[in-house]
Amino acid sequence: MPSNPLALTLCGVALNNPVIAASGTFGFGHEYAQIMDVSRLGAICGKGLTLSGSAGNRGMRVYETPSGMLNSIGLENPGVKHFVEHEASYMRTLGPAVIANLGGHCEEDYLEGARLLNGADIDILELNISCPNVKAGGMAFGMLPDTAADITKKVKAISKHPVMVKLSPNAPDLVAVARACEHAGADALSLVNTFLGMAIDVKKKRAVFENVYAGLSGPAILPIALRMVHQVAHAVQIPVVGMGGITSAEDALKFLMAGAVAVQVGTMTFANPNAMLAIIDGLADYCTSEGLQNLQEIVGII
Amino acid sequence: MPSNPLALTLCGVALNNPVIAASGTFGFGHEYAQIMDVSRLGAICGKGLTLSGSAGNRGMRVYETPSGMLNSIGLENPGVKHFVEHEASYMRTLGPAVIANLGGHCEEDYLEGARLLNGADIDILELNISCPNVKAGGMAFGMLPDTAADITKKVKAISKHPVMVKLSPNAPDLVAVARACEHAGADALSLVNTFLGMAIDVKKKRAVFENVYAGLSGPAILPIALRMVHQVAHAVQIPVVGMGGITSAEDALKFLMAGAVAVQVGTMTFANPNAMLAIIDGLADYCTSEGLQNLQEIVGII
Amino acid sequence: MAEVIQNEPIANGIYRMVVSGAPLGRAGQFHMLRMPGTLDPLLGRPISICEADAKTGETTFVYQTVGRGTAQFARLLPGQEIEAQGAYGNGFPLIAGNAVLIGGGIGTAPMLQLAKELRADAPSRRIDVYLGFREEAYLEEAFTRYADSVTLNIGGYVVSDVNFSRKATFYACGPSPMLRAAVIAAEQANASLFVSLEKHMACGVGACLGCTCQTTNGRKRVCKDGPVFDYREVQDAI
Amino acid sequence: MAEVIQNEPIANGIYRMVVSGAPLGRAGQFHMLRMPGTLDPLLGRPISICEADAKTGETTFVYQTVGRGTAQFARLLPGQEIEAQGAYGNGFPLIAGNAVLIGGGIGTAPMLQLAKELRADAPSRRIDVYLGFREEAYLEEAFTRYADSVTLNIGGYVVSDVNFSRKATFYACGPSPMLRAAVIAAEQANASLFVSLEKHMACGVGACLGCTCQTTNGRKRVCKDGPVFDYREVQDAI
Ligand SMILES: Cc1cc2nc3c(=O)[nH]c(=O)nc-3n(C[C@H](O)[C@H](O)[C@H](O)COP(=O)(O)OP(=O)(O)OC[C@H]3O[C@@H](n4cnc5c(N)ncnc54)[C@H](O)[C@@H]3O)c2cc1C
Ligand SMILES: Cc1cc2nc3c(=O)[nH]c(=O)nc-3n(C[C@H](O)[C@H](O)[C@H](O)COP(=O)(O)OP(=O)(O)OC[C@H]3O[C@@H](n4cnc5c(N)ncnc54)[C@H](O)[C@@H]3O)c2cc1C
Ligand SMILES: Cc1cc2nc3c(=O)[nH]c(=O)nc-3n(C[C@H](O)[C@H](O)[C@H](O)COP(=O)(O)O)c2cc1C
Ligand SMILES: Cc1cc2nc3c(=O)[nH]c(=O)nc-3n(C[C@H](O)[C@H](O)[C@H](O)COP(=O)(O)O)c2cc1C
Ligand code: FES
Ligand code: FES
Repeated sequence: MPSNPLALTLCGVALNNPVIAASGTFGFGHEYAQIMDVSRLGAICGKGLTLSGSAGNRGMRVYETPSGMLNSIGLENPGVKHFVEHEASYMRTLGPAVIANLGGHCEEDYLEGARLLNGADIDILELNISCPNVKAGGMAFGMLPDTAADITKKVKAISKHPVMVKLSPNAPDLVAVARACEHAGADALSLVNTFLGMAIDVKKKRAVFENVYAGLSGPAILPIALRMVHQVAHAVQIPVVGMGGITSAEDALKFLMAGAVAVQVGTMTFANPNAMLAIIDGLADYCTSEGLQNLQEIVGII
Repeated sequence: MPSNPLALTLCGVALNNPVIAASGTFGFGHEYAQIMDVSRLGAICGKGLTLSGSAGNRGMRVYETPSGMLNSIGLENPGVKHFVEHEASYMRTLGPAVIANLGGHCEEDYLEGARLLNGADIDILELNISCPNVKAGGMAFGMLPDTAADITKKVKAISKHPVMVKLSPNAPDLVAVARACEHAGADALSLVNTFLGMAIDVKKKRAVFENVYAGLSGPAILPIALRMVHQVAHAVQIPVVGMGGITSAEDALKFLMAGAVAVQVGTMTFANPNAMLAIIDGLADYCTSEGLQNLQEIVGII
Repeated sequence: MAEVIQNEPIANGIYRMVVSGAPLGRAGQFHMLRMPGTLDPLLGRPISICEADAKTGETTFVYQTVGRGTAQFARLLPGQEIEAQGAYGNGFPLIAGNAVLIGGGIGTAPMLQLAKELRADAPSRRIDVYLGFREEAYLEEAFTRYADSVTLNIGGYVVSDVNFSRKATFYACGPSPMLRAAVIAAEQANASLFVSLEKHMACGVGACLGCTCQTTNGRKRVCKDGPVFDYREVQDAI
Repeated sequence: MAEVIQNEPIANGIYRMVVSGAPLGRAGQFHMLRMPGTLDPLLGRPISICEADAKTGETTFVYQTVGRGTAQFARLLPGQEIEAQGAYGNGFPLIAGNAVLIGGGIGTAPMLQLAKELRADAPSRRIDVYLGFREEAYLEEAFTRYADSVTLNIGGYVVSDVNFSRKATFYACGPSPMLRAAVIAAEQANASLFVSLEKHMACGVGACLGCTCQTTNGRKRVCKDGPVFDYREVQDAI
């Protein structure tokens, strides 16, 4: 039997393919499991968790922009404990590797969250230091190399799971943050989280979002995200998971060629729930037509 | 006779309306003058000039992305001298205020360029320290507050024209750069220039652009550009001219409400040469329907 | 991918589109409709099922052109394709006994399929329909097929036409002010009322948490846990 | 805004679209075509005038579906709108005397209007047309209306069919390898040859400098100074 050309190992975890449902766009898998074959995904990244859960932000939360969307969900989530007790084991039943996405408002939140997650059957902890939609903490940890490295080191010291740090495209010096996280012991990096953007309701003469700014995602950001993944992948030795606006196998290939070992897909799933499955099929076709033993051969060729 | 509700003064220059053709998207006015009524524009900003001119970048130069485009023109231009001798006086005949956009590869280029422009009948000098497509200089001057302030101060000392500094959205700390330019004597600020992005030709397995990275513009970037204009307009006292993906009067109103006194329109003109005229009409209608004496009343209300 | 069978204006700015190939749903559910081949508009537009015909496999939508997405739908001609993801949402419960249906403006659309299902469910029950429009009525004819009475109100307050003390289950869909009026009336009369809510949506399936609201039973997602709620649960969210 | 009158496949992946309401242009000029109501695709697609009929005011385009933009064009039905900005570019010069027209693949399209104009310009001149296709010919019938001869080459090298030593003006449009072959042949025979070039374009009017190329007379813009050039001027740019 020929081996699976899409297979890869990420942080010591075997994935059937490099297509991962992005955090915050796939719940904990329940909803899409009802309408598509989620077992075919490489991995599923759960909604961003905070220690004690949150009702998220008030007011408008999603707003479409040209080929993109702004969101200000504000990490609405049931809390780490609920996740550990109810969601992690459900996610395990789905088949794909299980990634927990951990946010926080302060250092203690992160550390206690990581501690609790040690009790969950997950494969990777994605450390979200890049959420632009929470007032305290969130993105603040991911803006500077020092704070990013500090929280990475502390979470690494606590977590028994591999830690993938999710970076913010809003960091003044993204490459420096990436390098700092690598030195602090991160097992992998994922990027990009959403770009800080703004929407104005001209009729009402006010900002659309209560927080004024919100996070931009979707195809609109792909060219910038791709450049950032290229920069970061060329600056670090640890694996990089790329994302930002991916809609098709061709888009996924761009991120792989730029240096990402795997990709995450978020917003496009909203537009077309089957987009990730089409991407997986397209990547398999690509391996066949290019005669690749394994798709990883093209990682970082540009 | 009722006064023109769209009129404004920018750097002491009277504009009939706040809609300005963005640099690099309107040549020196010749081409669009043949297909539309350019006299109705508020101002025209000429193609970015360098001291001795340039043939621009090799290879692919424009590439479409979702609701946007990447360009790597690389400041192809006939040089400041040619501009002073041939283009400035032509632009003057068109009617709108005349803005010269000055780029450079090193400090001497900028200063000599500014000196030569003193001999041209222009209204405003837009100091372009944000072009991402030239290897030496260009954006480098606009990345840090110190270098931006330094070149601003020196150009201000030489130029007899008001100086509007064009900022880069790629600056690590855009607000700090804006403040530094203000303190260095800039008469106004314009933003944003293009975002550093990347495109990959999956079939050819190589970057689309010879420079690998290129500049992203168009509707895709509007939410990020709007946020940046909002941030900068709230941080400085001098006038801010906003741009980035504007396609309609509604988009223009967003930038005005966010704090810009005027807007520039670039990429949308390519898609629809009459877009700026439709924007001007829409802004006039808005003043009528909102009963505004002058559109400037809504500047910065958010 | 669904195919447009028919797509025509039925009132000023109101279109009726019949498609085939969309998964069939039921009253109160909706589809996310999207133009194929473009990333702008990017997200699907939630549009209620106005009629779903199991025999022909056709689904009818009635929509108002308010923005870019719906304007694009209006340009479609028969034979062209449209993406229809669904059917999503919980749908209206069919409660035994008489029914009063209240539709305001475009909120009239989902009421038609509801009338149809209620009639099929119990041919003998009484179905009274109250429709309110600002200027111009539409769809009112179609209701006469299933309803015992159809009362029109143009330019006024449709809720004030309704007697909430009657023994019946009340169903309402329409703009927020109308729903709020219905809620107040239902509360005073201690009536049973189901409302269909609207929120801006991204995914439509309950995954993005873009459309959550506070209910008496914790936070719920309008797209997945709704859009139909017992009004007592979502009173603060209307 | 132009209206689609007709839009049908004439070969595998090749469509012929007739529109009314596009500003009339002439042979070798092009329009920037764009789907209305969306920002993706954002930019117009340069498509040559295949026929322009001053009497009916109709313009015909023949296009190949290669990517997202042209795929969207292929979905248009008669009665729908398309944005057609133009006519842009310089067009082919009508040089007195005999003419030889060489079209490769979709490069055949602009040659039809050229044949028509050359014929109208001098009913007595000789017009010989050479068309090359990889697999399937199209439009060849239409040329017989204007040309004295139409030579087809399927799967081979159309340029090798042409005798460049003849006394005539040569016009060529097609893929780069074909144009390069034509240039070499014309040079050897010292023939007069005009070529239509292709470059990715953003504005189409000469403002963005996205399509410039190095010529013997300095840098030129393919969209504005071309797309038609004397081959001697642009030999290095093909
Ligand atoms: C469950 C549900 C059922 C609906 N059923 C119908 C129906 O049967 N007929 C009908 O005409 N309309 C219906 N609507 C409203 C309809 O979804 C919006 O009018 C439509 O999305 C507007 O899209 P647009 O692109 O034209 O407007 P734009 O303003 O350009 O849309 C921009 C964004 O805002 C969202 N949006 C704008 N208005 C609304 C709104 N009122 N509700 C939700 N999202 C909105 C759009 O989905 C889009 O993401 C329903 C809404 C919901 C939530
Ligand atoms: C002056 C001129 C005249 C042309 N005339 C015709 C014609 O009559 N019939 C026809 O079928 N084609 C013609 N072309 C080629 C046509 O413009 C492209 O095939 C078309 O733009 C592809 O668009 P797409 O969205 O389908 O492809 P995509 O690859 O999705 O397009 C992406 C971007 O690349 C550009 N692009 C892609 N291929 C080309 C190309 N070959 N030339 C220029 N830009 C390209 C597009 O305009 C768009 O901006 C002409 C090109 C030029 C420059
Ligand atoms: C509605 C929404 C919610 C999101 N929530 C989270 C989250 O909880 N944690 C996180 O790390 N990223 C979150 N993201 C960011 C995505 O995981 C992803 O980084 C981003 O959307 C870019 O990818 P895309 O363009 O494919 O959507 C969210 C994005 C969206 C659109
Ligand atoms: C093809 C192209 C060329 C440009 N050339 C210049 C330039 O010479 N100088 C400059 O300051 N900005 C240049 N820009 C940037 C624009 O002036 C503008 O800042 C940017 O495109 C964002 O606006 P938009 O989204 O409306 O296009 C160029 C942009 C494009 C698309
Ligand atoms: S729209 Fe995504 S959860 Fe309701
Ligand atoms: S396409 Fe803009 S100059 Fe030719």
